[in-house]
Amino acid sequence: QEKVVIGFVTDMSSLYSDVEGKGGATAIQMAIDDFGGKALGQPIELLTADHQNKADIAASKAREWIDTQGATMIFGGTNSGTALATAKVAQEKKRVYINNGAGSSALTNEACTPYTVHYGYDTVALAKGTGGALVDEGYKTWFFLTADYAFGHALEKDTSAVVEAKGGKVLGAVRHPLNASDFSSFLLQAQSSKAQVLGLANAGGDTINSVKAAKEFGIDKTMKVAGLLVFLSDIHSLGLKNVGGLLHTTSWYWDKDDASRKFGEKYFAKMKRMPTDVQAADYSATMTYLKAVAAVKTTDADKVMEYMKKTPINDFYAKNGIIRPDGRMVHEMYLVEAKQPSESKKPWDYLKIVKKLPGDSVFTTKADSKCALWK
Amino acid sequence: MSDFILETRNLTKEFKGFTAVSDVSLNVQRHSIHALIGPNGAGKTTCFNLLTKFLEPTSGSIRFNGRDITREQPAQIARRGVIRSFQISAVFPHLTLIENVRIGLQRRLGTAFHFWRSERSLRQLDDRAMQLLTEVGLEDLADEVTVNLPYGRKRALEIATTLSMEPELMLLDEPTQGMGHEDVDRVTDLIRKVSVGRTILMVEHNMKVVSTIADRITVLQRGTVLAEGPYDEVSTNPEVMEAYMGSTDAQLQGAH
Amino acid sequence: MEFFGISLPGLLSQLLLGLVNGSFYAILSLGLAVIFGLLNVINFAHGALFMMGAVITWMAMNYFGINYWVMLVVAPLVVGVFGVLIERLLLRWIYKLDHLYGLLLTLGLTLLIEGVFRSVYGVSGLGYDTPDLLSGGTNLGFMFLPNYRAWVVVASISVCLATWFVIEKTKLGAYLRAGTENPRLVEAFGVNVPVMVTLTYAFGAALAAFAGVLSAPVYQVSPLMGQNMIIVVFAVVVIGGMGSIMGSILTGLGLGVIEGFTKVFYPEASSTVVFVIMVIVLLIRPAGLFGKEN
Amino acid sequence: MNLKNLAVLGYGLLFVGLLAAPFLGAYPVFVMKLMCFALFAAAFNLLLGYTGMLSFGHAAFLGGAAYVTGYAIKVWGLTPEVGLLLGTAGGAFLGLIVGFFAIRRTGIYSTMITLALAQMLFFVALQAPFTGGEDGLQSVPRGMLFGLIDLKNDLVLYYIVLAIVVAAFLLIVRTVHSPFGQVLKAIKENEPRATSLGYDTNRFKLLAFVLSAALSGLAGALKTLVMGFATLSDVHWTASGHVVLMTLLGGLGTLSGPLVGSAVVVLLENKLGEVGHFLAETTHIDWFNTLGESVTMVTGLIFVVCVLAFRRGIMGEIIAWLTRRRGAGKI
Amino acid sequence: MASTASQTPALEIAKLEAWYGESHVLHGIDVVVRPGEVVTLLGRNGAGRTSTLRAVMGLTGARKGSIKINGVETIDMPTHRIAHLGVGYCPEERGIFASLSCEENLLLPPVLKTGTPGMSLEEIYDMFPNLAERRNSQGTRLSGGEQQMLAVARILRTGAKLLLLDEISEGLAPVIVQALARMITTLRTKGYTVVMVEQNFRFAAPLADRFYVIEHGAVVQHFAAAELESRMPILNQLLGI
Ligand SMILES: Nc1ncnc2c1ncn2[C@@H]1O[C@H](COP(=O)(O)OP(=O)(O)OP(=O)(O)O)[C@@H](O)[C@H]1O
Ligand SMILES: Nc1ncnc2c1ncn2[C@@H]1O[C@H](COP(=O)(O)OP(=O)(O)OP(=O)(O)O)[C@@H](O)[C@H]1O
Ligand SMILES: [Mg+2]
Ligand SMILES: [Mg+2]
Repeated sequence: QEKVVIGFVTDMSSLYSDVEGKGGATAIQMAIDDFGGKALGQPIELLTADHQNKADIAASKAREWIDTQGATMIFGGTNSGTALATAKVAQEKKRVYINNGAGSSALTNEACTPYTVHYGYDTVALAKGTGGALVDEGYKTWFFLTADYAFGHALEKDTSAVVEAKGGKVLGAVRHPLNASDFSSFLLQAQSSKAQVLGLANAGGDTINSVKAAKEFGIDKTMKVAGLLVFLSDIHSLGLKNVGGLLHTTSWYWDKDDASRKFGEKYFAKMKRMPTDVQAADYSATMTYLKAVAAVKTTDADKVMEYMKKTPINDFYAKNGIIRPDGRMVHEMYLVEAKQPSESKKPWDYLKIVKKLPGDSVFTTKADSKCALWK
Repeated sequence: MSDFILETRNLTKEFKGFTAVSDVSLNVQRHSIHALIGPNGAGKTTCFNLLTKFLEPTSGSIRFNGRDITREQPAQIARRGVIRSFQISAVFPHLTLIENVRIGLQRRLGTAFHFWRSERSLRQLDDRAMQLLTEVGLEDLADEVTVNLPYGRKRALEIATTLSMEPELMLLDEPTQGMGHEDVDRVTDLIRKVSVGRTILMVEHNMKVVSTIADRITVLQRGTVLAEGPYDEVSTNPEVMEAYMGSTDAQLQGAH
Repeated sequence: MEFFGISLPGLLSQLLLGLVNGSFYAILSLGLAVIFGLLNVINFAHGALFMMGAVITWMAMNYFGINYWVMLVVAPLVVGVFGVLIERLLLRWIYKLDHLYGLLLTLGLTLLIEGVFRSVYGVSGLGYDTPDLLSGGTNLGFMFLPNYRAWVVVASISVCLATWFVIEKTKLGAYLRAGTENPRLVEAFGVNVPVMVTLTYAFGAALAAFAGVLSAPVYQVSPLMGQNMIIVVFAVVVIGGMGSIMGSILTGLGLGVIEGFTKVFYPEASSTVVFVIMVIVLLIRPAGLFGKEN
Repeated sequence: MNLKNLAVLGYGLLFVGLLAAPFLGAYPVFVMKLMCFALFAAAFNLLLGYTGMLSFGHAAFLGGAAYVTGYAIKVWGLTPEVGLLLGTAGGAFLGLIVGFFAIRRTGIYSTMITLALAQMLFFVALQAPFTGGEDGLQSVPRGMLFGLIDLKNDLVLYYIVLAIVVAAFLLIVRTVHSPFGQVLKAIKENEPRATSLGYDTNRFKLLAFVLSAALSGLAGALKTLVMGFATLSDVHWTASGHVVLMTLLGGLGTLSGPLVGSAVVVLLENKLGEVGHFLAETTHIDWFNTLGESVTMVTGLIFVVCVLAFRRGIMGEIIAWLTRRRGAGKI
Repeated sequence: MASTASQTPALEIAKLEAWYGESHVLHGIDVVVRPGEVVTLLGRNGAGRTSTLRAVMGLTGARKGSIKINGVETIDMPTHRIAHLGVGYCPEERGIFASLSCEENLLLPPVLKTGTPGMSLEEIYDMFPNLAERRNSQGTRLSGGEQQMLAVARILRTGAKLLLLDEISEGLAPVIVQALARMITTLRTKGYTVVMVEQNFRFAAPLADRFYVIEHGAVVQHFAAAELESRMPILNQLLGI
């Protein structure tokens, strides 16, 4: 008798733990419970582990779960390095691999596999979302503050491409080191460029620090500040006083509609925090997987993948979401703006949706894809 | 080759405006025991440090066996055969006595960098090491760990190790300092014994030792040479008596 | 007027900003130097103590509404008391050992402290607002300088100079320096060295916490904030040479400025420039700029 | 039985155990990873335990070599053996550079220099185009050894890794007991004296540094081959901290200590979560479930306890205990 | 002259045992020093004379027995409090501080609250002109002998009346040794109490009022200066003089 075992390995203690972490595990467990706790007549099991942002731990955990615990699906978490390494293991072992936390578009591009589903956001979507929407709104000249490593470069490149394609202009960029504590000097350089938009091609603490310093130096008065990768947890910890007006793209927001609010409140009851878009995606993806298993009545990865790829996803997270041949789940994204403190009416009332971005407009196109499975 | 094994010309060392050694021209005769004495702070240790290049001279030159060694590195000078001992005893405390001596002998094998070779290859040195230990009367303690040794024995071991380098010139800085009377006598004898076929330059405050074994004495004062000559001549030099030995004859013998 | 394509006002403003960062380096490397001096311990936990200063300030504001100015005094005191505990309970046992154990003990301590704070506060960083008195900024003509940043420079340089004065010019300082070399003998002269050691560590910890409080409104307050700082500060210390108190202050400030300029001329290298300087300094002066040989 | 025979017996059992491990249900990939770290720790100990130089930058050699090997195999398409060689050479080269600066100072300064230089390499690895930044260098194929043996099979690779690690370990043992090792000991004990005996102590220290770095590099290279990727965590300073912990916990300056220490630390890192779940189940204390997220805290605690109460490390204590018992037995 | 003070000895050591870690170095030392006396501890290398002085200062490991300074029991006191009873200690290894200048070294030991003022800086420089000349040099840049002078001079300033001097003539030129001998004579006339450890018998012999001979961590002989002649043979045997 086949048993569904989900292995979830993510960063539970370090840099990215607020984005997904334990909250992700909670969301997955909620999905399992809502599904009835059983699949194929057997209780569904959830294994979790902290990969401490080390690829070798993530990969060996996944490998071990598959070999010794019979994991049927691996849920990979934040941090692109670990995600790519784990995806490889899942491919080798022929197991379904779903990822929400990692941003790297490589997962469904040059490193795509038949078993990978990249469910939530990715860097291309963020870039196209924020970049495209802002140019449409008339913000034509850009200056980037870019984290000096592959991730930052990718964000900057993707966004620049969109900005230029839409007739905007990139006036320059300055590269800052990872975990730079002080951004003032970079910001002065940005300011003297006289661009309309300051694009923050960085993440986490770097984004927070740059937004904070932009406020301090009054740069937000002359430039529109756009974060390219911002999570609800970042906004929460910084406070609206520091981030009010920050534009960015997200794959989901708890206050976007009734169904989302319902999920948000249910999650809040458990965790005393509102879910991030990644945690919401964790719930939705688990549901999608379990429904597929129930439908094909087996955990066989090929069959499950086939079913998932042909069945549209409709829930509080995605409307008519489609998993493409390259593994990318295509769904609507949202350009949002952080509210000013005065606009916020209740706890966690942080964002207003500026624009809905149809999935086709934000994710990689077939023409750009380097994935061999989608040719 | 000149009769002098070591010659310095106008050797000078200045420390930030203070001249510790100034214009010292020293000639050390081959196969002699040469003592360097002088009041505290005269610059004796500094002189040693210059000769072995533990300090860089401000000016002047050092010739060893007729060759200018003023620009050479400490280890290089050691390899030429100029070996020093320290004012504080210098042994390898957690090695056994025989290993201590072998460290000195080992360099000659040319395998010091051979990390792939077994240490058994060092056994060929054991005979020579034992011989050296016997020379200083430590043969029975060969396999003891050095830390446990009394002070005087450590000095003896140090001399054995120094000998293992086959030094042409040994520089001894206060070899009897901090020793009991028996040890002093023992080390004095030892120095005399090993001086055969070698040259020894030593700093010593113990006039008894100096008077018994030194062939020639240089007296330093305030960094300059005050007098030079055999013991009897130097010790009766009024300037030396004034500056170093003190006035009464009793005390002359009596510093130790 | 332009230099290498950057206007003079631009340069001036970068110089000022560099000084701000340099101030943090200066206080932290000063604390390290003081602790290293008397305890002969490289205090890896310095970064964690720095972080504690900031987080405690944040906690006081959020749980008790205690404002910044009070915390500027209270946080260093609290962390200083914590330092007393560390010294009395842990460090005390390892003085006789090789210095490597001090480094490892404080490294372990760092992991522990950071772990605890992390499990409570997560890592995304906590916001702390600039105190009202110092919000806003001054237009200096060539730049807009937030008042708070100016305050950071003034406050940290004053603290550094006061420390320098005490250590180099007073009797207490002489005890400290002598105690550094031979604590037992200084004790035999009638000085209560164990208490002096404890207080020194506490003082170093308090300095780190002071820097932490200063940094709270500028940087994000996060359990990991010390980790990124500490290694750079180690490099600062190597460059300065820990030979003198003034040396560590000047080196800290100087490197802050150099790092600032690097951010303008070649930002890619701004995270490595301190290490590159370290290499160059070591080639020319193995003992560091202000260090004494041997 | 005397201590030496006991040690030989111990190593023998360990070797046989490793030979049989895959058939006893051990996880080959995991054991290979363990062996890589054991080699890393042993190489580190060669430097710290036998020259007294504490390097806090060994991650640079492990991680640097991992990238070199990964790049050589993946991008240049070289065979695994060439990749391993290049990785080791890369480690040695980095060791030469870091060592050159580190030996200019002694003690704690030298430690900080290694730390700073390694941190510099970390930033290079993060920013350089060829390392893949935080994605890491992924999908490194194992390839065919000498163009003949397919390493895709875990078991085949397992025995090759075992052979390499054992050979490297034997080299370390030999180095410690070589003429070179003797001079190292002398330098550790009294450096000015060694100089005055004509030894260029800096060159000896540098060679020790390079050897240690090369072997650490080999460990990193092997790890890339086994895991199929090289990522930033291997060059991060915490990896340097880990190897210090492994050595300290196992027993500084003992040959077997690093092996034991690395096993404990790697197990801890990978299995603490499971231990926590187990404890939670048996004791019904829910808190234990979160133990898995507290690896750093537990690591920190071990550091503190080790330094305060347990300085000889596991093997150090065992050896001391055996020696004492033997001594007591004689009386 | 000090007949009333002789009621309480300046230093009274009874059944003193001391350890360094596990090694037991003193096995029962009994020494009594009256105020104003100069007492010399003789013995071979490693006999335990230095350890006796260190034990008085609380610088060894564990201690057992009794050490009274001016009648105050100090066996359980921390080192810094012992010093405040009016004890000045000049260690065998000199203990000059490298980070302090010569003069800072000289001024380092705090003046004790014993009521009696110590020597002034001028008096000290008078006694040791070398130090006056090198007053601004870094402490450890002084020559071996200069450092020895500094180490002695340092404790004359504090007002300590009980001086523990370990091998102060070691490594000094004869002229300086003579100066030191004169200094000790002067100190005695000023009412200082001195306990000396000396290898250099000829230096110590004319200065001391009484002698103790220590062997293997215990006192084996003690006698007054007057008995010195008669004890020479046995001393020769014990010390190899
Ligand atoms: N720190 C120490 N640890 C262990 N043993 C010590 C220590 N210091 C001294 N000893 C031992 O204690 C014994 C007495 O030493 P002490 O220094 O008191 O002798 P001493 O009579 O002053 O001789 P010396 O002429 O060498 O100064 C010696 O056997 C010595 O080895
Ligand atoms: N590194 C230094 N910096 C400054 N002055 C120094 C240094 N080394 C030695 N001196 C000074 O040089 C002079 C000579 O010192 P040196 O140690 O050579 O004397 P010495 O003849 O060996 O005396 P002693 O017999 O007392 O050991 C002393 O006055 C000393 O203060
Ligand atoms: Mg000298
Ligand atoms: Mg003594």
